[in-house]
Formats: sequence, structure tokens, C-alpha cells
Amino acid sequence: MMTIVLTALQYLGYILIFPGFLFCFVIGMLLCGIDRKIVARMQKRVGPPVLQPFYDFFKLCGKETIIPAAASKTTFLAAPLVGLAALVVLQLFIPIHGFSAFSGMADIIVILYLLLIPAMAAMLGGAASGSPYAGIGLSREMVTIIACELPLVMVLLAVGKVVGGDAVTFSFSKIANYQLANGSLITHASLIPAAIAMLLIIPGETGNHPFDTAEAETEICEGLLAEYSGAPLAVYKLTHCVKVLTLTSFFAALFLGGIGTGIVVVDALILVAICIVLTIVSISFVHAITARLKIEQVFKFYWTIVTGLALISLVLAWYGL
Amino acid sequence: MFKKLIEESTAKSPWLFHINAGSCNGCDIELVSVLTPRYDAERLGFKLTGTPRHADIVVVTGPVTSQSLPRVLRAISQVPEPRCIVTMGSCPQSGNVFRGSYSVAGPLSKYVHVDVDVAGCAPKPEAVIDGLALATQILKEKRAKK
Amino acid sequence: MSFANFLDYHHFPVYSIMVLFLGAFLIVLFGKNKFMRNLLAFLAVSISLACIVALVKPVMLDGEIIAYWMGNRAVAGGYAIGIALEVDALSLFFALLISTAVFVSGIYSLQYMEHDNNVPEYYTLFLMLSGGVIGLVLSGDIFNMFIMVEILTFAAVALTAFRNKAHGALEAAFKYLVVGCIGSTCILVGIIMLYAQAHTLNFAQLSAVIPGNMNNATKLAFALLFVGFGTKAFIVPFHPLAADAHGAAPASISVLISGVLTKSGIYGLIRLTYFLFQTMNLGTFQFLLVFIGSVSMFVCVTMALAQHDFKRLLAFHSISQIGYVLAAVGLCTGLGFSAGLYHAMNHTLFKGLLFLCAGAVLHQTGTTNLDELGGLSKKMPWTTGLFLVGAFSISGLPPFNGFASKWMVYQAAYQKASETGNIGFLFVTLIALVTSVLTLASFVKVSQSVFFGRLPAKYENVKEVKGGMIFAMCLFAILCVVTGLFPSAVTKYLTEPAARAVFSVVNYIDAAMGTGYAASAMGENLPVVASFNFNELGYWSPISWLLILCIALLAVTIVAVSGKYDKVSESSEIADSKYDLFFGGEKSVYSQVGGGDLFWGFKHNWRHYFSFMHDLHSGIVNDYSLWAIVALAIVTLFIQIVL
Amino acid sequence: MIMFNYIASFFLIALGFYTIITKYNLVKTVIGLSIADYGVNLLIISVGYNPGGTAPIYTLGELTSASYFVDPIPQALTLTSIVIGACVTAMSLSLVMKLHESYGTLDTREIRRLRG
Repeated sequence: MMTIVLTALQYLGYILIFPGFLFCFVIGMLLCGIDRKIVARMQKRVGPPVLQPFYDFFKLCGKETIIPAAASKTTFLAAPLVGLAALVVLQLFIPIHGFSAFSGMADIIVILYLLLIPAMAAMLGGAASGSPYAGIGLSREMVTIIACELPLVMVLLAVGKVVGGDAVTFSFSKIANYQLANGSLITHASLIPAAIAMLLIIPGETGNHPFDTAEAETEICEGLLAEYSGAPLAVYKLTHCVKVLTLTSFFAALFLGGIGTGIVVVDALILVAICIVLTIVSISFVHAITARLKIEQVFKFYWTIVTGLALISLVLAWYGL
Repeated sequence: MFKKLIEESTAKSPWLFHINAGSCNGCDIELVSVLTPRYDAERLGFKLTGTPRHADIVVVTGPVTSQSLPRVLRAISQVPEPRCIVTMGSCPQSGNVFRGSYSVAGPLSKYVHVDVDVAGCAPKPEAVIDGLALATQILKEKRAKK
Repeated sequence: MSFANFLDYHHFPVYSIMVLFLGAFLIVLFGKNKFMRNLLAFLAVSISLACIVALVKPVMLDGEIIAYWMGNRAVAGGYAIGIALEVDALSLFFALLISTAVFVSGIYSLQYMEHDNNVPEYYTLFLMLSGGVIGLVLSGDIFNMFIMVEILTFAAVALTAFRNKAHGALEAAFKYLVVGCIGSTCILVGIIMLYAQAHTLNFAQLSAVIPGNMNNATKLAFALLFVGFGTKAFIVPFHPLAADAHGAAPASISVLISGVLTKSGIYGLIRLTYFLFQTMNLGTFQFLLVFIGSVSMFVCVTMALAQHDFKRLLAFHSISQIGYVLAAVGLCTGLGFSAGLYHAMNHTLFKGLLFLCAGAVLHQTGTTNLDELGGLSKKMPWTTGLFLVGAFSISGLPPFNGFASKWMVYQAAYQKASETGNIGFLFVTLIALVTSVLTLASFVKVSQSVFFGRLPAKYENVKEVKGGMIFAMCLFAILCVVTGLFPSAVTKYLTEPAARAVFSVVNYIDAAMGTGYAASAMGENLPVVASFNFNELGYWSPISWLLILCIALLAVTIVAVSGKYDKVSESSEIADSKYDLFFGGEKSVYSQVGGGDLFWGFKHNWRHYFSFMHDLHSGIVNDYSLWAIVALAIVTLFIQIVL
Repeated sequence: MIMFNYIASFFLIALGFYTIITKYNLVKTVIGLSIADYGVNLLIISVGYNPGGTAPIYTLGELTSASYFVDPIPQALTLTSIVIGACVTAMSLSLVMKLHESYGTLDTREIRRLRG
């Protein structure tokens, strides 16, 4: 009896503290804060404090939540919560150097689909608000997802092929074990284009510059979030931050596995360091040096250049180079 | 403790919504220059938003023409509480050179409660930042009173 | 003969067909009375379902193959003289999902059709259609299969034209009739050519005789039968018919056309390729199936993105999903079959649900035009919720059933690609995944244009549909969730036995013709089946995921609610500009991005493709017939070359 | 001789299909369907034909290895097929009538509200 309770508590701890909510909340916000600071420094500004996302979050919690008369209340309020919960659950499946809170439950293709749920929640929430700006935002968000999906799939298939050989695999644990035994996959020559493609996918999936057409505040009034205010908006902002963490740690699990000590705390810190570096490289640098693209340019970019990179990787992996 | 946290955060993350009520664009340009590297209001947490639903501070420029008045009032009413209204430049405060024109309905304070007036034509960026900082304090007080 | 004899389960297949035809007949006689008619229809569909369900244990679980000779005219002298019903796990699998769809659609019809004229005729045709399809999948005689195909085609054509005042109903029916008849003619000619070769019409005996005696005539027969059943499955290039027919028919019939008729076509194709001609070890032929499947998947999903009508959009998706089934089945691996059949089942469930939702919208608002509707979620909350279940299922969002089967399809394709070293199968995986996300896109479009967004003023007084219709939709929704949450149970008890049945042709032949017949008739031609496995590449446990999600969601909700998340400002009746939508400060008017204009960024890059496709689907019956003939020519050439 | 039957039946089927594809009149389309159907019927009956065979009627005891008759099954199939062909014609002609009522034309190129 005692052991059951302890096990339950342990898993509850996984969900709520590490690598669940608390970890996601703190690290995700931190990554976004660092991103804003780095971008500011690159533009020769002082920039907001690193804790700025926390301030934004708590401020929004204290604001009034207005439900527009045209909105469907339940969907409008529930969508942000569902999106956040789904994203945090997704984070639980991503292994941290061999440590995986819930191993054997979801493989990389499942992760691909689980990533759609927060986006879907945001889209339904936006659609439920009834705003015409949300309609345009939804359209653009969906096109961005379509754009990212193809190269992302190719990257995953290439990784599965390299790890599994003839017996291709989608399994996370096999990928992790392979990297423990053979070193990080990024050292694998055929996967370098895939890693670059993945780095370019991260800002698209999170909706960061220059792929933030869906939330363009200057042209379509924040798109999907146009009618959100107060706490639901805070949840959306948090979801965005967690998404940055999820995608960077997904990258780490795919390409930078095998770096670690075996002690969970140390590994977590290493993961945080890796995520910070990845955020700076793939989000901040790209943000600072580009202007926002038009939506058809986003689509074209992903389906030509990024897909091309991923395809090179896939073909190389296929022929075992 | 939580309440305190929200109060502190309210002062540290004021988001702006900018309404042009018939301005000559002088103030609009100055407002944008506040966000440029030289003055960098983002270090204080300021951020321009695209929709009144996200805003804390509404910045109104221009003499409030009779065409823009209902739009301005509607947009201001859509800002969630606590909110703070800042007029920028002389126009929304007095009408400036447009005063007395058949098409000017201002000043704005006839219609809504204005929290901060930043005078000048156009105001210097330092003055704008000062006014906005004042507005964040008012915002914090409003939040605390609630 | 005692009464207990009638309840022997060996008789159940014939009961399940008879009771539907009998019901159709009785409704013609007594259908004037509303209560009588509803009772008869309900009894017919439920008894049929009960008979099929009762067969699950002996056939699926114990692996028995029931060969039922009508009038006890069994095999004599090595020749099948009588007419047979033969039920193996594959037949039963299809019969099960068909009778489920028929049952739910029947319940839905009771309230859905109450405002129409000529309802007795509707039920007659409805039951004829159902009986035809169940007869097709349970039949062990190839000419009987043809008869059933004709019955169901006629019933479907008549039902498509049933609301002949509706937009394009007659036109759709006529096109369907013409191309359907070309298909039926092909099937009949193919059957006759086989008969001329083998002098038998029994499916099992044909399966034993034909593969060893292939010549040009049998190859031509193969091509003819393939195209004939292809028209019934509406695969590319026959998909425009499906789109027209679904859009025009009453929603309860659209459920049958998409969930049942296409399945019967797929069933025919499986029987044809893997039993009659035994192409299991023929890589090039697998290529044909997989190619057609992939093309169907992609072409139809892009066509769906361009549609402005709710039901027409669903119709194109229907064929897109059939493409998944065909591609997976064409892979000819254990996992591929299991995945394909699983997806066929899921398709029946979620597409049925979606069509019923479309029917509910049509019933209450009188239109299915995406550009006119909007904001119905406030007026029809149940329908909205159920629609979302269906939409999530079809776009493969976990944990609904569409995900489980699509996930298996990807794995099967990738595994096949890796095993054979053929990079072509790799692109099947890619196309399948891209199709899946495009499917999601078009359902986002539907939810934005119909259920969310702004409510047009003319729909202010729309009400939720009645309980009976909601009940029918709930049945499908529950099945969608259940089959999604227990994928391992579904594969173990339903799809894997059916997949095994495909790989055990010899058992099928022996069950009908007597043990040892296959070995003696086929000699060294006995099909050698490469070992097949159901191993998966990854893992996915929906129950645990859902459990964790629930805990997480609960935690978030508790935190949120304790933080006064639900303390919101809502509009009272008094008009207050605070609760208007933000519209750049203007007074908000009804404005919504039209259904056709969503996803502009995608369509702009593909504009040449879309305009080409639009021109191609010209709507002229001559063109569609030409496609059918050209498809026949190509398939004939292909088969003559590779077989 | 029987070869001629096969050629004729395939010619009929091809002619029927040709009519369906090239003629823009609904009634002609229906005629095309019927022609194809007749071709199929001819094919079926020819398949069962045995040169010099007798009618497939016999009583017990009469059947010897030398007795030689026409295959009866295709004849049964032909009957079915003829019935189905009649149904097709009836059904499609009734649809044509209704179409003419609501569209005011019989030209297939104008009956294309559902497209794209």
C-alpha cells in the first residue's frame, strides 16, 4: 500500500514539478526572457530584464477577462487550458539523457501529432472568439503548420533510419540508447542537414520572428489572440514559452543525446544550458536579423529550402552514408 | 503575497495601445522613437500591442476629430481594467492649432477620464517616457485599490 | 426440424441479409403507417446487426470459416453447384462495420427524414441498399456479388436523387448511374470471362483454379473486375462521383455511401487481388495499389481544401481516407493489412459522425454552404462537440481513433520501405503524413466557417436538433473514442484475425470446397506467403497518455479556478461597446473570412495545381466516363505487362 | 462462327462506351448504356454455347457421357443481366425526364452545376 502511494506521489511529482509544470513554467519563461534580452542586445538596446515574461504573466493574471458577446464562452475559456496541459504532457515524454518520466508511451511520430494539439486549441479558441482577425490568424497559423510539417516529418524519418538501420524505428528510447552508445547524432554526417532544418523549424513551430505571420500584431491585431485578455491570454503567453522549451529539448533529444552524467539534476541543468544555446541560435539570432515574412513566403521557404535540407538528410540516411 | 506579486508585475509590464485620433503623425513618430535603441522603453517593460484587449495604457494622439471620436471611445471601452489613458501632445489636451475647427470634437477629457497628459508638439521622447512611467504608477495604484 | 435449429449460428449470415430485404418488402406493404414503418425499419436493422455481432465469437475469435450453401446444395464431384455464402474473418469484419453504420444511420433517419415526402420509399431503398452491401460482403459466389453490386448501385442512385429538389441531386444521380453502370458492365464481363475459363462461379473454386491458369483472357478479366470494383470504391479517378452523390443525398444516406459503399468496393478489391488472383508476392502489383491509394489520398484532400460546401468537402475527404486504406492494404504486410482494415473501420465511424453532423446543420439551417454559415456553436452545442470529436478523429489527433490507425499506416509504409529498400514506399509515408495535416486544415476551416466565427443574423433562431439524432451521433462518437483508446484490443480481436484471413487463402478455399481441395487443385501453385508480423516500430499508449493529460488538465484547472480564472466580465443584454469585437474601433458588423479564402498562403503557392484540378473536375458526365475508360485501358495494359 | 459472336459483342460494348463518351445528349448516353448492355448479353450467351449441343433438358437416366448440351448457367445469367439492363434504362430515362424538367436541356455540357 505504502509503495503504491509513494509511486503515485512520484508520478504526480513528475507531472507537477519535474519535468512537468513547474520546470516548464520556470525554464520556458526564462528561455523567452533570455531571447528578448539577446535580441535587444543585438539591436544595441538595453532590453527588458530577463524576468520580463514572469512580469507579463503575473500582470495579465491580474487583468480583467472580457468575453466578447459574439464568443462561445466555454470553448473560449477552455482552449488555452487544454493547450497548456497537452503541451506539458508532451514535455514529459521527451527523455533527458536516459531519464524519461514516462517512457514507453509515445514515440516521435506521436510527438509530432501531440504538437498539433496546442496549435489546434489556440485555433479553436481564436475561432470561438468570433473575431475576423482571428479568422485570418487561424488561416495563417494553419498554413504555418502545414509548412513546418513536411520538413519535420522528413527529419524524424531520417533520424529513425539512421538509428534503426534496416529495422527502422520511431522509438525514443532506442534513439536515446543509440546516442548513449555511439555519441550524439549530430556528429553523424548525414544528419547535419537535418539538424539545420530542425533549427529552422523551431521558430516556425513556436511562431517566432520571422515566421510570426499568424500573430502579426501590426497587421492583423495579434490574429488568434485578438479578443483574449487577462488570465486566458496569460495562459497563451505561457504556452508559447513552454513551446520554446519543448521544441528545443526535442531537438536536444534527437540530435544532442548522449551528453550527460547520469545524475538527473545535473542532466537537467545540462539540458537547460543546451536549450538556452539552441534558443539563442535558432530563435534570437534569426529574430534579430530578419523582418517578418509574408505567409506565402513562409510556406515557400519551408517547402523549398528547409524541405530540401531535410530531404538531403533523408536520402543520405537511406543509402547509409 | 500573490496579490503583491501581481501589483509589482503590473508596474513592470505596461503594454501600450496607440490610437491616432486625427494626429498629424508627429506624435506617432515620436512614440515609435521611444522604442528605438536610443531610448529603449522596452527596458521598462513597455511593448506596443495590436489590440486594445491586451493593453494597459492607451496612448491617444491627435485632436480627436468628430469622425474619430466614436471610434476612440469604442476602442478605449474595449480595454480591460485596470487601464490608464495617456494623451500625448497638445492636440488631445487642448486642440492645439486645430481648436475651434468644425471637425474637432476634443479635448478628450470631455469624454473620458484622462490619467496623464504629456504636453508638447510633439513631446520629447524623454517626456513621453516620463509620462508613461507616471501612468504605470497610476496603474499600480488602481490595481492595488481593486 | 426443431426451433433450436433455426438459432444455429450457421444460419445467421443468411438471416442478416434476408431480414433487411424482408423489411424492405414489408415496408412497401405496410409503410403508410408511420409507427409501423419506423418499427419495421428499426427491427430490420437491429436484427441484422444482432446476427452479425453473434458471429463475432465463432468467426473472429475461434477462426471458423462458415460456408453456407443455399438450399443445402453443397459441393458435388469437385464442383460447386449451389449458391454459397462464405463468411471468414475478413467478410465478417466488413459486415460488422457495415451493419453498425446501417444501424446508426437507421436510428438517425427516424427523425431526420420526418419532414420529407415518400418516406416509405426511402426506407425501402435504404433497406435494399443495406441488404445489398451485407449480401456483397457475405457472398461466396462471384455472380451473386455482381447482383448485390447492382442492387446497391440502384438503391444508392435512387436515394441520391431522393430529394430531387435539392441542388444538383438529379445531376449527381445521373452521373453516378452512368459511371456506375460502366463499372458494373466491367464487373459482369470480367465474371463471364472467368466463367469461360473455369466453368464455375464459386469464389473459392475460382480462387483455386485461376491463379495456376493465367492467360491473357484472365488478365483482362482481372483488369475489368479491378476497375469495376474501383468504381464502387470511388478511388481516383472515380472520385468526382462520390463528391456529387454525397453532397446531394440525404445525410443518413451519405453515411452509407461513404461508410458502406466505399467499403464494399475496398472489400471487392481485396478479395479480387489477394484471393482470386493472389498477387501477394508480386511487388509490381502492390505498387499499383499503393500508387492509386497515395494519389487518391493527396488529390482528394487538396480537392477538399478548395470546396465551399460542407458535405461535398466531407465527400472528398471520404475518398482521401479510402486512399489510406488502399495504400495500407496494398503494402501487403501484416501490419499494413491490420492498419488498413483498422482505418477502414475508423473511417466508417468518424465519417459517419461527420456526415450526421452535417445533416444536423442542414436540418436546422437549411444549407450546408460554408460561406453562409457561422457561429452555430452557441445554438447547437451538442452538434458542435460531436463534430469536434469527428474532426479530431479524422485529422488524426490523439487519442481519437484516426490517430491510432494512421500511425499504423505510417509505420507499415516505412517498415515496408526499409525492408524492401524501395524508396517509393518512403514517399507513401510522407504523402500520408502531409495528407493528414491537410485534413486537419480543412476541418479547421469547417469549424471556423460553420461552428465558430460570427453567427449571421438570419440564424439567430436556430435550435439544437432532437434527441434521437443526437443519440445516433453519440453512438458514433463513443465508438470513435473507444476504438481510439484501445488500439491493441481492436487490432487483436478485429483487424488481426481479418488480416490473417487474407493470408490464408487455402483455408478459405478448403472451407468451401472440402479439405484438401486447394492442395489438389493448385498443386505447386499453392500460395507461399512470406512470414508476416504485426510488430510496430514505435509505441503509443493512449490510455496512459489520456490519464496523464487528465491529471495535468485537472491541475491546471484547479490552479486557474483558484486564481479566479473563471471570474470574467460578460455582456448583459444591454448593448455595450465593451463587449463588441475589436474591429479597428469601428462598430463591428458581420464579417468573416469566407471558407474558400482561408489558407490563402498555401493555395497561392499551389495556384496552378488548384486551377488545373478545378478545370479537370468539369462536371460533364462524358469526361467522367472517359476517365473510367482510360483507367480501364491503363490498368489492362499494366496488368498484361506485369502479371 | 462463335468467334464472330465474341468480336461482335466486344464491338457492341466498345460502341456503347464510345457513345457514352462522345455524345452530349442525355438520351444518347442512355442508348449507349443499353448498347453496351446488349454486347454483354451477347457475350454471356456465346460463352455458354456449344456447337451442336442440345437443349439442356434431361431426365434421370438419360444422361450419358456422350450427351452433349449447351451450358445452361450463362442463359440464366443472361436473363438476370437483361432484367438489370431494363432497370438501368428505366431508371436513367426517368432521371433524364426529371433533369429535363429542372434544367430545361438535355445537353450534358450544360448539366454541370456540381463541379470543381
